[in-house]
Amino acid sequence: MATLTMAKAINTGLRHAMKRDDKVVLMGEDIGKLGGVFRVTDGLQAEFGDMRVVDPPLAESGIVGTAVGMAMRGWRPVVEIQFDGFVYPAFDQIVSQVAKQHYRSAGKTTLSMVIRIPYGGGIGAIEHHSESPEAYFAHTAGLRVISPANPIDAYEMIQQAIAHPDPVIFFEPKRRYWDKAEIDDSVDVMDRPEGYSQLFDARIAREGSDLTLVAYGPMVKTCLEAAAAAANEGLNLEVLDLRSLTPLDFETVVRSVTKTGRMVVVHEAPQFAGIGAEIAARVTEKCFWTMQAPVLRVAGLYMPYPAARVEHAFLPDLDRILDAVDKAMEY
Amino acid sequence: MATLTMAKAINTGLRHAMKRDDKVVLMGEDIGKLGGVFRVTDGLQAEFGDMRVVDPPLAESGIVGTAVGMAMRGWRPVVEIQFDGFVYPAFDQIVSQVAKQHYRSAGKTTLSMVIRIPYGGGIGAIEHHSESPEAYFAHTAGLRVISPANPIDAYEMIQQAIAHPDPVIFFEPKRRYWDKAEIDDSVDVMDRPEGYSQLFDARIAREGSDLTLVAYGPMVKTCLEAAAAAANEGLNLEVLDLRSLTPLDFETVVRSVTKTGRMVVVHEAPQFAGIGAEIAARVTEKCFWTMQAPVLRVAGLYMPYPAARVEHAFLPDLDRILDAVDKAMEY
Amino acid sequence: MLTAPDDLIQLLTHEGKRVTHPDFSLDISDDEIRALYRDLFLVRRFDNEATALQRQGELALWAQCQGQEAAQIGAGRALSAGDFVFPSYREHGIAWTRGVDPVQILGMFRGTTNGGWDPYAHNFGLYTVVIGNQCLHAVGYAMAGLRENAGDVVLTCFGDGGSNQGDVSEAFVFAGVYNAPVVFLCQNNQYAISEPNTRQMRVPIYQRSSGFGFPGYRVDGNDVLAMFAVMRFAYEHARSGNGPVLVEAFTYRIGNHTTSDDATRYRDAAEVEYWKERDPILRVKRYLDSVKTPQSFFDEVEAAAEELAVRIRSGARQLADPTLDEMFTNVYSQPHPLVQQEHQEMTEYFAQFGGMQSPHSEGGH
Amino acid sequence: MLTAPDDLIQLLTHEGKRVTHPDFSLDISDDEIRALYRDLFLVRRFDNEATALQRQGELALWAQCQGQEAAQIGAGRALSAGDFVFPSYREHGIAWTRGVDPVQILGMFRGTTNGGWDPYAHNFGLYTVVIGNQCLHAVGYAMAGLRENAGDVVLTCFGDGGSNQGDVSEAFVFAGVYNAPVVFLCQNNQYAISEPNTRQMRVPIYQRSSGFGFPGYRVDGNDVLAMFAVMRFAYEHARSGNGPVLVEAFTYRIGNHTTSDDATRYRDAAEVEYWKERDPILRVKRYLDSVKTPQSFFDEVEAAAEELAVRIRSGARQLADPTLDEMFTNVYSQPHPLVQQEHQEMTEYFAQFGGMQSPHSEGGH
Ligand SMILES: Cc1ncc(C[n+]2csc(CCOP(=O)(O)OP(=O)(O)O)c2C)c(N)n1
Ligand SMILES: Cc1ncc(C[n+]2csc(CCOP(=O)(O)OP(=O)(O)O)c2C)c(N)n1
Ligand SMILES: [Mg+2]
Ligand SMILES: [Mg+2]
Repeated sequence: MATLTMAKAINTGLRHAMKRDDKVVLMGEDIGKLGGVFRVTDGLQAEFGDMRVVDPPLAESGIVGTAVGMAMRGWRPVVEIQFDGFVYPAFDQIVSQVAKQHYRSAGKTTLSMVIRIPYGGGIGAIEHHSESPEAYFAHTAGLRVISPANPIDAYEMIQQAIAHPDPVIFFEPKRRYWDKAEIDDSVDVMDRPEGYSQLFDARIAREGSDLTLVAYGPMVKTCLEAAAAAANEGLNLEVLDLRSLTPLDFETVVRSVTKTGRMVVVHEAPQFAGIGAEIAARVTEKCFWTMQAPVLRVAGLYMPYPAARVEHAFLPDLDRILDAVDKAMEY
Repeated sequence: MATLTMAKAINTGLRHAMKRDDKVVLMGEDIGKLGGVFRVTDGLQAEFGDMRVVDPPLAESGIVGTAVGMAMRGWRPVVEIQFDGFVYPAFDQIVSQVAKQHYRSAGKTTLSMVIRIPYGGGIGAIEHHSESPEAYFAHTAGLRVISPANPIDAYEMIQQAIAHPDPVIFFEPKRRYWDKAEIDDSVDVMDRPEGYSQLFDARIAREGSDLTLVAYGPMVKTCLEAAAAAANEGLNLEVLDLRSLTPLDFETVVRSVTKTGRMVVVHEAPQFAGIGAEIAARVTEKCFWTMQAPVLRVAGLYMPYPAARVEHAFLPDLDRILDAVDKAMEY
Repeated sequence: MLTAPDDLIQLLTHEGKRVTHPDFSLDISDDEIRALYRDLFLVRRFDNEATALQRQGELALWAQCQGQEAAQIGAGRALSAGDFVFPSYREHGIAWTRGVDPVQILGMFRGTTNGGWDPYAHNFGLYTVVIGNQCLHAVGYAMAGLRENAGDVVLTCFGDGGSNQGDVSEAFVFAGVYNAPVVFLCQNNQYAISEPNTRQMRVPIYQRSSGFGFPGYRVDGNDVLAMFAVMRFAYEHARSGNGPVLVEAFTYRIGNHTTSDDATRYRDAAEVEYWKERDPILRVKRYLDSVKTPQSFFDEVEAAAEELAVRIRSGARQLADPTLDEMFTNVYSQPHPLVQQEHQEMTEYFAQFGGMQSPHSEGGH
Repeated sequence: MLTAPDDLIQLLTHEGKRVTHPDFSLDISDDEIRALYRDLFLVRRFDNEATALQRQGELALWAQCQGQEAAQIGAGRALSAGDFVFPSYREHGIAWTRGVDPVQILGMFRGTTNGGWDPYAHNFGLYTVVIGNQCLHAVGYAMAGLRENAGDVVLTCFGDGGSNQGDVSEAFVFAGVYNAPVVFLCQNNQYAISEPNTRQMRVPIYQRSSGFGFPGYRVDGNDVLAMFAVMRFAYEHARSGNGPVLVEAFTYRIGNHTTSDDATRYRDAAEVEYWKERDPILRVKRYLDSVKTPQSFFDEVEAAAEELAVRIRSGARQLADPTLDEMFTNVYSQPHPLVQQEHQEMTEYFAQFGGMQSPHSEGGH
């Protein structure tokens, strides 16, 4: 056991994956000597050499496009996009190639690749360094989109994602990189009998009965804090950590809402046409008679990510979540 | 008055806009001598010359990026993306620059530009020629996303979009390019007192009382056909043509649903995290007590756009819409 | 009007005379040239047959390669078995040299599939419609090869217009930096749909690579001997660890961009006539006649072409539409609940009508 | 260790000796050189002051330009008033020559804005963080200029790493095809964050433009005289209708990539020392000493720098956070119902707490 930050947990998970499979190659700007701007790949180039840990030319489409070519040859590239706002130059390769090769080739080509993207705000960064583009990718069939909320999940999910034969977009909540947890960092998670079979299952982060808070990535912690605060007011909130956006574990969500009858979805991305809309629409359809209040959403605002000094007003926080919870309870 | 196809209606609208404002420049692959692969710009280069109608190098990011630069100098570029599936190389410029320049510059820079995108399926085309990427853009604050459903709207909306100071993504339902209508093609729409003030208003395409069908672009016609068929079964459906996805005219939608209590949203894009989800979520929140059935969605499937010979199974059609209507009525 | 420049690497003039070139020579027998002629002739027939099938409504679309056969056969025949190709969407001639069944190629144009063949069975990737994407895949595939000390090279194809996509320049960057064994073949057929080279580039495209650190050559793309010689050199150059090479095959698109196109809107008949006189097959025929090739050879090739045509016609008509189940297969390689749910819903839905109906599509373009 | 190549265009050695160059000469008085020295010195102070402000927590981040002042002052001072600049995010020296108030530049680094100045008031565009995007804007702006017969030129800046983005190559294509009056300035400061040139390019970047049809020059970027001379030539070349030019300013990033970076992880102190000896300001000082510049001049410059520093310190602290209303302004230029609705909701929401609270941000990097 060791106390690891989420950044270090991913680093250790990457090391296990690279040891397990020689075909795992990391590619990303500055991930070599520097260890990445968040140090997630710290020490890996020194350990595995620069043919396994590649810091390529500064061109995201080039990085993802060449990764596709490597994957076509049976390698397992793990790409790091330096920040959320820099994935767009690679959007064409991701949407037209990464997502569609398997279908186009009738299954002959399998792209076992992972695209890691540190995402979300709350770190006081300049523009393009705090975005939450997950809805673009979740709307794109052919991709699997997941996001860990805590160091333990980060440690396990990165290993499972790399082992998985489908392309996976792995969103890392950068504001949580420094959160710590006790992890048995000696285990190669893929040695466990369950393998990656539970990778796309949602997790009940907190049991509750009055209302269901649904979140993923950075907002899970915020929801847990909100639930703790609500408890003092005698409100018993259930918190779901989706972990995966596609596939999305609606079974677990519906089970929870059937119990609580109320739901609030939380994410940093703008609310309009965000992933919360899909959750609200589908849950309402499945639980039409059991819903005691409409699904409410607490999310980012409909504007470009604003200057850091006002991002706290853009981002959902404990107070805004409780505000929505109160509204939902009033129905 | 003249009988014009939608393609010709847009062509005529573009001509009016170019005559009205010397700063309007059309840019797009093959829009010159060829008149575009759909002939929407037919004859315009001959009339206005190749400094006003430009067929640029084959590079979408380059086309949109240079259009941004022209707009920064007060010009009004109208870009044509040849097909929906080819907008992705320009996604970075659209999301990071077109959508954000005005906000970033505190209003100093205004990008009065239009990006025309023929979209949607049903024409038996090969891959990448039948996609419906509107949700990606609607989720992106800073853009306005609109789509005409008939030749008259196409004729008016293109002129209003070009005159509008904000960047507009103009989705053209390519399967409807050959639909005809009587249009007074002599009027420069911007000479009317209302100007572009109604550009973002939804339209009641058909009055009804039992259930509201909501659609935009190519699916409006399909919904009207469904409504006509339903009428024979004694069902009186209202059909809303949204015309604009952002801003989205929820006032009109809510008014209709308040009347009918039931709603089915229809679009070609995959249902998951599509624009229909936002409509369902928001309407349910606003009309929680008046909804007699959950908002149902009829949309594209969660897969890459399939081979043309089975696209009819992918696309919503009259039968699938009526099937959903029946389900909604059963509540 | 666009004519052929005289700085092209050429070994066979359009009059059918073999000529020498200071840097590139080819030691090839007349029998080997006859074999190339056979390829050229059969690919031309395949191409014409597909065009006819489109007119008959058997195909929704066809992208003709007429006029570019020499560039493609030369490039394809100079490859080694273990090499891999990342084509664009017009490389029917190269597909032919990789043993891809022409009928399989018709699938995506008939609309029965988005692909059509097993890339690994032929070391020939699927056609790529999004201009430029494939060039990066080629470089990545070669980068993986370097890690396997595979010793093979990768060929990727793009057009004169496609040369401008950011992906192609980025592919040049990566191939250069990693010294990847990639040969970039630009078939400059003078048009990007309707746009001539003058709208696409300021200087000839073969010069593009030098600023990325690797050589570029400009070849008479209608000369199968020159194409064979230069491509063979390029493959060896890359294979021996000297890094990537760019080859511009200067050729001409005799037909329309696709069967949806109408080239008369943007180019003169005279120009097309000029290039028909420089036809890649015609000049080989002239050479073979000059060396007294017996008529029996040409008869045999014609017979083989007729046989191929018959097989293509019947094969095309037999290309089956995907079933509903097939339509839902391979979205992912592992089960995905949402896909499974929609699959079930659509199956139940179509069951009301006794299964999925046959296709009908409005419009058409 | 990375040293300076000897094929650089140079007019002032690092020992402070003026030398001649066959192609580029500069007729400049010592007073004019003193004016350039003043620019260099003040920009250096601005840069250092901003770095200090970041350490004190007044700025969230700062991207230092130390070592690149000569490249920027040379490029900026050679511009004409009507010319327009599309910078990257490190062009503080060029901003200075365009009259942008240094305090305004601090806004985006303090986090009070995503921009900070009026591009049109200074003909100096906003900093562009997404690598390469701005190069296409520059070309488009120049294309519009051609339509206005404006007669001005456009300068755009990018880095050694940025040269590889597809957008930059596409900008080369468009500028070449349209003969646009654009000068591309690549400040090769040897690193893209941690990645040296060897990971970014196979041959020197100034060669990149030739294959796109326009010339490229490689200049000693630490030599303000050479930079001024070559940039002046490049602007005139473009202005007189000869098309775009690429200039590689071979320089060195003395500081960290940004204040978040730790360059000791990827480069040696010895290398930095070598380049400090080639400092762009030091060599001008050496020259001015050699021509007996009175101490009073240096004292006056020092005093001006001190004054500037004071103004920057107080100015930075006075940069106000946006109000909630400002935050919702300019998402669109015309009313947008959804933005208006969220604006109202958030206003009512914050009203419960007596208005929007002051910022607090977790983490930080
Ligand atoms: C990214 C992208 N943009 C636009 C298109 C539409 N398109 C298909 S072929 C073509 C012209 C290609 O010209 P060229 O690269 O010279 O190849 P050729 O067709 O002449 O072989 C265009 C614009 C596309 N397929 N992909
Ligand atoms: C598209 C994109 N990808 C990644 C980044 C993150 N990033 C910021 S600066 C930088 C390195 C840039 O190096 P270079 O182009 O040499 O410019 P320099 O910072 O050295 O002036 C990177 C990778 C970015 N800003 N934009
Ligand atoms: Mg071409
Ligand atoms: Mg640099």
